[in-house]
Parts: sequence; structure tokens; C-alpha cells
Amino acid sequence: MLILIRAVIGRDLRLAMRRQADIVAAMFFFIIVVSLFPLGVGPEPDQLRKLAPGVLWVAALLATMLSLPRLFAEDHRDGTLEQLALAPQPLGLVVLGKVIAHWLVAGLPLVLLAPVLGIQFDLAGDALAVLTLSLLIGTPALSGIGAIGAALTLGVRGGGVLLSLLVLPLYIPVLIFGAGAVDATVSGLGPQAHLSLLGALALGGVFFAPWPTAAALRVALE
Amino acid sequence: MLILIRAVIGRDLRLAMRRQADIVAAMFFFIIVVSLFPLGVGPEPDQLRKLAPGVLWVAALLATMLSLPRLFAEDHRDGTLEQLALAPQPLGLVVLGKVIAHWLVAGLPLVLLAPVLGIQFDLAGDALAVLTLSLLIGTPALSGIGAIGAALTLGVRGGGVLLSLLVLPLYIPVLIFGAGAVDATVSGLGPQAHLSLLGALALGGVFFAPWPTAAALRVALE
Amino acid sequence: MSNRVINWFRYASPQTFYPLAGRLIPWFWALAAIFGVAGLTIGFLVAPTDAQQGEGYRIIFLHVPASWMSMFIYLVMAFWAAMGLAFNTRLSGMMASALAPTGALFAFLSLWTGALWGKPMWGTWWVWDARLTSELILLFLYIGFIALQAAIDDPRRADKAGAILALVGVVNIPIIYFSVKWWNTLHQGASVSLTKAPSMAALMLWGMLLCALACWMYSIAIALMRVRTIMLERERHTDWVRALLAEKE
Amino acid sequence: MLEASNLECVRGERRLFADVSFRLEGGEMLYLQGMNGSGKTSLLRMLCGLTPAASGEIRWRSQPIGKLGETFRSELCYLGHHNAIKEELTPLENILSSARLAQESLDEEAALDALELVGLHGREDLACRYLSQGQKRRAALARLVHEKRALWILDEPYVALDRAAIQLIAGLVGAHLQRGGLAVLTTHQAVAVPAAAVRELWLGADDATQQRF
Amino acid sequence: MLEASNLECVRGERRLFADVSFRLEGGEMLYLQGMNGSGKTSLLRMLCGLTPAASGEIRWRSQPIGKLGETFRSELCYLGHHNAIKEELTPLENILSSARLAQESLDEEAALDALELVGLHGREDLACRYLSQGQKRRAALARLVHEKRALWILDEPYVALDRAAIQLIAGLVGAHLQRGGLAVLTTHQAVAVPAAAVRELWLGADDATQQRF
Amino acid sequence: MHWNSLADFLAMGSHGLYVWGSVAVMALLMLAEPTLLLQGRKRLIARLKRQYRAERSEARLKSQTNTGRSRD
Ligand code: HEM
Ligand SMILES: Nc1ncnc2c1ncn2[C@@H]1O[C@H](COP(=O)(O)OP(=O)(O)OP(=O)(O)O)[C@@H](O)[C@H]1O
Ligand SMILES: Nc1ncnc2c1ncn2[C@@H]1O[C@H](COP(=O)(O)OP(=O)(O)OP(=O)(O)O)[C@@H](O)[C@H]1O
Ligand SMILES: [Mg+2]
Ligand SMILES: [Mg+2]
Repeated sequence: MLILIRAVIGRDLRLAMRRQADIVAAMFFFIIVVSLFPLGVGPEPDQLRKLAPGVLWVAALLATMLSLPRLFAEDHRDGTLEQLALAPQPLGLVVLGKVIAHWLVAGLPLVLLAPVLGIQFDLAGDALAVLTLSLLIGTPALSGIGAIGAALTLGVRGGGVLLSLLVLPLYIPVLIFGAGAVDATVSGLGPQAHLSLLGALALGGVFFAPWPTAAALRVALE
Repeated sequence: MLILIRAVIGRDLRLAMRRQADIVAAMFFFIIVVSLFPLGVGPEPDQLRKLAPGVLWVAALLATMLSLPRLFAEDHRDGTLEQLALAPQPLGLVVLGKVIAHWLVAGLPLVLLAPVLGIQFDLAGDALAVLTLSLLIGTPALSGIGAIGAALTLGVRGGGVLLSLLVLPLYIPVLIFGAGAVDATVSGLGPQAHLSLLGALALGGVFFAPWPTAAALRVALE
Repeated sequence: MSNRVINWFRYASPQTFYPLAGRLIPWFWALAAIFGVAGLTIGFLVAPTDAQQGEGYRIIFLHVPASWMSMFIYLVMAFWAAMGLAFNTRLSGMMASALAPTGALFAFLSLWTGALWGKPMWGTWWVWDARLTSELILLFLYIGFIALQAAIDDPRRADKAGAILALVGVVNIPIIYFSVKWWNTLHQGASVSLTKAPSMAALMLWGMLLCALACWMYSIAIALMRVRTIMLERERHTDWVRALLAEKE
Repeated sequence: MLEASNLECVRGERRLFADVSFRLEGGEMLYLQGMNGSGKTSLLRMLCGLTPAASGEIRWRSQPIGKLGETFRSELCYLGHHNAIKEELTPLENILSSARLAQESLDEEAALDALELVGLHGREDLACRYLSQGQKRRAALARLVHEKRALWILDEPYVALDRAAIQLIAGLVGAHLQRGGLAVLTTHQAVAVPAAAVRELWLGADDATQQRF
Repeated sequence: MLEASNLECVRGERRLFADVSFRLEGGEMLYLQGMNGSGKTSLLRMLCGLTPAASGEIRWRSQPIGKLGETFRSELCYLGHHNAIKEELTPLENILSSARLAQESLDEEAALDALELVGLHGREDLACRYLSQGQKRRAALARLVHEKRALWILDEPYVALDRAAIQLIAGLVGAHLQRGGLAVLTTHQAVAVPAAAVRELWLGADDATQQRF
Repeated sequence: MHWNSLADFLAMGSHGLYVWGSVAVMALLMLAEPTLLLQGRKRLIARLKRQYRAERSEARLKSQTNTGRSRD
């Protein structure tokens, strides 16, 4: 079982490495969206500081979401997904592997970048730390939940945008707790409550989501 | 020449209608991103009013951008693009048609939605009008400039995210003038200057961009 | 006329350019070192303290050259890109790809030194000022160029695609610069305005110019080195590369 | 071993076929024929358990395949219209990773042998996207070289292959049957498989006569 | 009319072919052969002007095709590996819109005739995504029925088709040649085209002998 | 000479961290770039030489034996 998951992760990471662009560009998308906001909203530092948690979290959410369509689409198009569905193991485990790989490629880099971008918004030290921590806990949930949406919209025309339509409502709790944790820190309340709720979402996202995802994949293949 | 452009527009619109999801979902993406912000940032009306132009413009930009990868990708994959490149007319005209169709499908709906969403942010009447007008003038520029990026990343692995990396820096002037026009209205200065610059960008985007795009497409087909 | 064109194309062929570049590189390194030492000596040892900014202003000797180079290299890159598209010479594309990383490096250094300057002078690492913002976008443009070329494996295709992007970018740079400037001045508000450097003492000016020259020489030397590597890699099947490497044994 | 009874396939408003029944034992091959659109691909996907049948039943070793689930899938090798190779990966990486995902052991030596056999010698380390159409198909079919599972379901394996490659694949199928395996195969190209027992099944019987020339 | 001299094709580190020259007049067909990966598709794309040749020249009516540009393209009909049909559109819409994009006039009646001829009768209004692989190919090939341009370049047109459809396409090509048209065609399936003059060209000559059986 | 002592020079009027931070990073990157380039070039040349040798030996092998398939 672990071997299978490892094999899936290994393959997906190798594919990501081969494309190179994938990892680097996901990060830069995050950077660019975050940098767009001051351009749209205006450069006053006070205002920017207030916006920071919301903007960073929304950007992380969008960056993750953008990489979702490719989670299964290519495997579907070139027939690999059929092969995975016909493999003699529960499809859910394969999905779990793919979710983990997706997080490593699309989630983790955001976490690492967040402190640097926070500085652009003039955030203080502890707020930066909580921001990073909240992203570290929250992004796995984004990958897990996103997988369900990616599977449901698989092979559906115009899937990419439909996908965001399905997934964003599910992302809202993550966004609220994530940005809330930082806000709470800035305003002097502790972030613990928010963070533990976020942790619960992440656990659910990673370990529960693969099973509906697998079911959706089987439907898409019919 | 006009016949060709009309044929391209007709075909692309028909495809979009057939997929349905496309138009509706682009609009919903716009709506959801705009609605996410108050969730991430907090509900104070004053602050929201200040944010409104920036957020709406950034959301419009992202919504347009999200639909870019599909501008040429499907034609490329199924061989239609080769056929278009081999047609006995300048490829630039075909691109022009596709840019116009893209705007009709991905840009125009945003323009129509903007006033409604602006109300959510408590914008005043004249600001709403200028917001809508700025989007009406600015979104064609987004489609035109976006086409260059879409063509450059065609057939390149990890293209979707690379595309945003290439296109977003080019979008920045549009964003600044667009959001700036609304800001200027809110703060009592006239929006004319911004709007006319935006118009210049749009003209450039729509009529100049198809030619580098066509060149990039030929490179992608080699 | 046609003679001169042919002549030009002769040097544009990698085979003739490679040894030429090899002979030039040491000279540029030497010049870079001389200018660099002179500039830094003046800047850090001789130049007086700035009346308003104290000693912190000395970052200027790094920051301004880096900023200038980052902008200038983009122009040069776009020039080579245009040549490549117009005349379809192999050298042009190679030059453009050889310049991009150095340009990105200087853009990054400009940001880095600027941020380190901003903290003591303005009290913040970063403000959304026109210049700063355009420099950031310039870095994005470089990275986009590099990422695009890296994502396409066929070098000829990569060259052409990169050239198109570079040209579109060069049209856009002035637009970006003025749009940002406009955006920012209209907003004003709480933003910190850039403290104008005082009319510079002649010594400071000299130091800065020498440092800038050093960066120039450095960039040329690096670009030539990189273009030579790129040539070897791309032309590895040609007889001249085989002969060259066989010679080295 | 593989037994289908009264299968029916409905697509949209169209009944593609009904009452398709057959029985296949070890060493036998089912050669599925029919004109374009007669439902061959649909039938194969049913046999794999990917698409449910409108009615009828499929049994493997006398058990319905739905109930067998993973046990059935661990004896099944399916190759569809699509190649199931990743364009970014090299043929070698593709064959290794598909073996790993199917939880079979395949060492690099064996994989290289397989690639050489299907004529991808010298292209082991070239990303598949650069391969020609036929070479991609060959890379996909290289999986069959060391494939030991009992039931092979191949949907038009010969498409895009040149004559040498077709002979090779036919040979592989023949050897598989010799070992006591089963195969279900469709193709529009008349290729003799060196097999003891080839059963033919025509789909869309009413069109069949019109087809046979 | 179509003349290629000393064409050379280099892909990555590999020289696929060099010194390929031929001359084709009206009514003649070039039958391009070679094993998988020998460069047939690459050559066809060169002939269309999609890929530049590493060296050599291609002339149409004695003019280099690069210089002719649109004039050449207006006499060219290319059908590649990919079908160039939109999966969302019906076969009818596909054939009509591809005619319109190529700036040819084709009325609905003629389009329906063409679809019926290629055996898509009854599927005119079904989105192409539901068609079987062979039916998709047929929908793509339906363009040839009323195609009047002089030069046809067809890359493995027979792939996925059943025997009846193959005969039909071969017949269409034959009629085109009879009218004085030119055709360049690749295929791995031996199909006789009813044509007066078929020239054969083998790519990858050193492999050719090994291939010929 | 403008400075009185080395300590003064290093302190840079209490802005030492910023000034030397700039200098250090700039020097580091401007040294790293040519170093990496030289390394890459050496590696490339070594690889190409290996490749040429392999090609030569393969050609020799081919001319000697025309039977049997050899992989490497
Ligand atoms: C991250 C922050 C910064 C960035 C990206 C940046 C960028 C630039 C650029 C692009 C230039 C060249 C533009 C031109 O010559 O018109 C420049 C020049 C200059 N910068 Fe900065 N800068 C930054 C921070 C600072 C700070 C904090 C100061 C001083 C307090 C400063 C002072 C100067 C001066 C004096 C020049 C030379 C102006 C001239 O020669 O006209 N910069 N900077
Ligand atoms: N929604 C639908 N409505 C009507 N007919 C449909 C629908 N979906 C599929 N079909 C038909 O079902 C058939 C599917 O056939 P299938 O792909 O199994 O054919 P096949 O025998 O494999 O053909 P080929 O030789 O071309 O591969 C086609 O005839 C197609 O037109
Ligand atoms: N970057 C590359 N490096 C090395 N070889 C390459 C590269 N790109 C393509 N090739 C080779 O070029 C050839 C392309 O052949 P092409 O597609 O023209 O073949 P074909 O004759 O049409 O084959 P098929 O019969 O399979 O369709 C293949 O052999 C492929 O391996
Ligand atoms: Mg089929
Ligand atoms: Mg081919």
C-alpha cells in the first residue's frame, strides 16, 4: 500500500520536475497575484497591512486552484487514468498519492514564499510566522478538496472554469480560518483556535477526500 | 477578409455555446473571487469601498487570464490550428477573429456583471458607471495581449501557469489605468485621462497583438 | 552594400564568433576589475559622508549601477531578438539567451540593494513606488523570458518564441514605467516619497560612474562566456566543435 | 475462463448490440470485428469493467467481474485507443512507471530489452513527445513484452504501426496464447496471429455481410 | 508541379533523411513509405510549409513555396495525424465550418451528401465526441469528398478505418488524380489506389530492405 | 582617506548591516555567476568529449560486426 503511494508520488514528482515550469511558475503566479493587489488598490502601507492576510490567502487559494485541472486531466487524456483504475488496488490510494504529490508541487512552495511576500505588505514578525504556519496547515486541505472538484469536472468541456466554480465554495472555510488566524494575531487575540480548526480541515481534506474523488473518477471513465 | 473574421468568430462562439459552462463559469469565477475578498479581508464598508476598484479589476484580469490557455490549446491539440495556418489568408486575421470571440465570451460578461458586484462594495453611481466603462474599454486589451501569451506557451508543458507568468506583467498597465479611472472618479478627479490611455491600450492590444501572436503560433507549429 | 552584409554575417556565424569571443573575454575581465576596484575605492574609502543620509548612502555605488544594467540589458536583449527575427542568424538568439540571466541577476540586485537602502532611509523594506514597482515587473519579464526558453527544448523554437516575447516586452516597458508613475503620483497619500539624492559631489559621481562601467564590463564578459557555452552545446554536432574539442585533448 | 452472456450496449438512443455471448478458455483468442462504430471499443471496455453493460453478465473464472473487483483487475491487461504514455517521460521511464503503478516488478534491464525488441533502440532516453506516432504506439505496446497477466484486452493495437511492428505484436500475442493466456483483440487490419484457436465475433451482424470483402 | 530537391530533415540530434528529391506532375501520386519514425510525417509537414527544411528546396509550379505563401496554401489540402474536428460540434457543423475557414463555398446539401458518402448517415447531428475512433476519422475525411484543390497531402488517412471506408477513401484519391490533381500519401497499409502513376519513395533507405516483407 | 579606523569603516555610521549586506550579496552573486558558468562549461566539454568517443567507438564496432544488436 505504501509502496503504491510512493510509486504514485514518485511518478508525479518526476513529471513535475521534467516540466520544470510547473513548480517555479506556480510560485510566480502566487507572487504576481500578490503583487497585483497593491497595484490595483493603491500603495498606502497602512491599508496594505490590513489587507495582507486576506490577499495572501486568496492568492494561495487561486494558485492552488489553477494547478488543479492538470491533476487528472493529462492522465485522463492519454489513457493512464484507465490503467490506474484497472490496477489491482483501491483507486483511493492512488488518489491519495496524487494529492500528496500535488501538495508538494503546488502547496509547499507557497508556504515557503509567504514570509517574503508578507514583507512587501509590511507585516510584523509574529504575523508573518502565523501566516506561514496557517498556510502550512491549510494548503494540504486545498489540495485534498481540490482533487474532488478536479475529478468531478474531468472530461467535462470547459472543465477548468467549472472546476473553480465547484471548488471555491468548498475552499471558503479554509480561507476564513486561515486569514482569520493571521488577523487574530495582528489584533492581539491568539491564533490557536483558528489554527486547530484549520488542522481538522486539513486532516479531513487529505484522508477523507480521496474516496469521493476515486468514485468521481470511476464515473468519469464510464 | 471580413468574411474570414466572421467565420472564425461564428465558429468560436458556437463552440462556446455548445460548452455552455464556458461563459457561465467565467462569470461565476469573477463573482466568486470578488466575493472572496470581503471574506478574507473583513467586512468594514469604508475599507471595502476603497478596495472595490482594485479588487474588481484584479478579479476581471484573473478571470480573463484563466480562460486564455484554451484560446488555442484545443485547436492545437486536435489539428485545427494546422488547418488554419495552412488556410490561404494571413494567420493574423484568424487570430483577430479569435481575439474578438474570446472577448465576447470572456470579457463582455464581466462588463455586464461589474455594476452588480460594485453595489456589493457600496460604490456610488458615478463610480459604478466609470467602473463598467473602464472594463468595457479595458477587457479587449486583456484578450489581445493575452493571445500573445497563449500563443507563446502553446504546446509548452506546464503552459497554463507559464502563461500567467508571461502575461501578467503585460497586463499591469491595463490594471493600473482601469482601477485608476475608478479611483480618480471616487476621489473627485475626472477619469478621462485614464480612460483615454486605456482606450489606446485596447486599440493596440486588439489590432497590434494579433501579429506577434500569429508569428508565435507559426513557431509553435514548426 | 551587399559586401558589408556578408561581412557582418561572417561574424554572426558561431564558428568565427567563438574564438573571437574567447580572445576578448580576458580583456573585459581585466577592465571590469580595474573599474571595479577604482570605483569601490572612491566610493567606500574616499568619498565624503552624505549630509542627509549619513554613510548609508554608499549603497548607491552598488544600487545605481545594478539598476542601470538591469534596464539596459533588456534593451540589448530585445535588440538581439529583433536581429534574430529579421535576419535569422543563429548568433542573435544565442546572445539574447546569454544576456537574460545576467539581466535578471542585476534586476534582483537592484531590488536587494534598494530594499536594504530603503530600510534605514525610509523605515521600510518596500514601498509601492513607481521605480520600485517597474523594477519588480522588469524582473518578472526576465524570469518569464528565461522560463519560456527553458520550457521549449528545441533551441531554434525557443529562440524565436523568446524573441517575440522580448520584443513585446520592450514595447511594454515604457508603458509600464509611465503607467506606474502616474498611478503613484495620483495616489500620493501616506506613501513615502523618494528622498531625492542631494546634488552629488563630483567624487560620488565619479565613483558611481566607475562602478557602472565595471558592471558593464562584467556583463559583457559574462555574456561572452555564456554565449560560448551555449554555442558549444548547440553546435555540438558540427565539425568545428568536434575539431575544437579534439584539439584540446 | 472469460464468459459473456447476453451483453447489451446502449449508447444515447442507439442500441449498438444485444445478445452478445461468448466463452473463452485459456489459449484462445477472441477476434472482435465489425465496421466503424459497431461497438467494439464499447464491448472491450465492458469486459474490463470500465463501463457497465445495459444488460447481461460477464464472468471470469465463473465469477461476475463486478464482484471480483481487484482480483479480476490483477489478471487483466488492457490497452486502449490511447497509448497511456506520458509525453514528458522517456520510453524507459514510461514502461518502468507503468509497471510500478500496476504493482509488477520490472527491472531496468528487462525494460530496456522490451524497448529494444519493439524497435525503440536509441530512443530510450528521448522524451516520448518527440516520437513519431508509430513509435509512441510501440512504446505503449512495449508493456506487453514482459506481461504475464492472463487476460489481454487490446483495442486496435496495430494502429499506426509499420508492418514489422505489427508482425512483432502478433507474435507477442501468439506467445501469450501459447502460454495459456487469453486475448481479446480488435483490428481492421487482417493480420494472422499464430494461435491455435481464434474465435471470431462480428458485431453489427446486419452490416457484416456488407462489410465482408 | 511539385518538386523537392535535396531535402534534409534534422530532428534533435538525428538526421532523419537527406538528399530527398522528387518531382510530381498532375495526375500523379507520391506514395511515401518507411518504417515508424523514418520521417514521413516530418517530410509531409515540410511540403506544406509548416516546418522549415534543414536544407533543400520545395517548389510549386516552379516557385519556392516560401515565396508563394498564400497562393500555394490556396491550392493545398492537408490532412494530418490529427483529425482537426471539434468534439463539441456535430459532423455537419464541422465540415461546414472547416470549409468556411478555408474560404471555400460548401452548401449544406453538399455537406450532407459528403457525410452520407463516408457512412455517417444518421450521425450528422451527434456531437463528434460520441463518435467511435473510426467515425471521427471518417468525419475528418468527409472534407475530401468535395475537395477541388490541386494538391492533397494525406498523412496516414486509413488509420482506424474499416475496410469499406478505406476503399472509399482510396477511390476518392483516385478520382482526384483522374481530374489531374496531385497527391502525397503515407500509409502502412497496402491499399491499391486506382491511379495511373504512383511513384514510391522510401525513407530511411538503409532500413528499407529490412522492412520490406 | 575618509575613515579614521577599521571599526568606523565597518560600522558605516550605524548602517553597517545594510551597506555590508548589499555589498556581500552583490559580491557573492557576481562571483557565483562566473564560477557556475565555468563549472557548467567544464561539465559540458567533458560530456561532449565522452559522447564523441562513444560515437567513434560505435562507428568502429558497426564497421567490424554487422550482426547482432548491441545496446550501449
Ligand atoms: C527595492 C527598492 C528600490 C528599487 C527597486 C530601486 C530601483 C531603482 C532604479 C530602477 C533606478 C534607476 C532609475 C533611474 O535612473 O531613473 C534607481 C536609481 C536610484 N535609486 Fe533606487 N531603487 C530602490 C530603492 C532606493 C532607495 C531606498 C534609495 C534611496 C533612498 C534609492 C535611490 C536611488 C538613487 C539615488 C538612484 C539614482 C537616480 C538617478 O541616477 O537618477 N533607491 N533605483
Ligand atoms: N450519445 C450517443 N448517441 C448516439 N450514439 C452514440 C452515442 N454515444 C456513442 N454512440 C455511438 O456508439 C458507437 C460507439 O462505438 P465504439 O466506439 O464502440 O465503436 P468501435 O466499434 O470501437 O468503432 P471503431 O472501429 O471506429 O473504433 C458509435 O457508433 C457512436 O456513434
Ligand atoms: N528532439 C529529437 N531528438 C531526436 N529525435 C527526434 C527528436 N524529435 C523527433 N525525433 C525523431 O524524429 C522522427 C520523427 O518522425 P516522423 O514523425 O516524421 O515519423 P513518421 O515516418 O511519420 O513515423 P510514423 O510512421 O510512426 O508516423 C522520429 O524518429 C523521432 O524519434
Ligand atoms: Mg474502437
Ligand atoms: Mg507519421
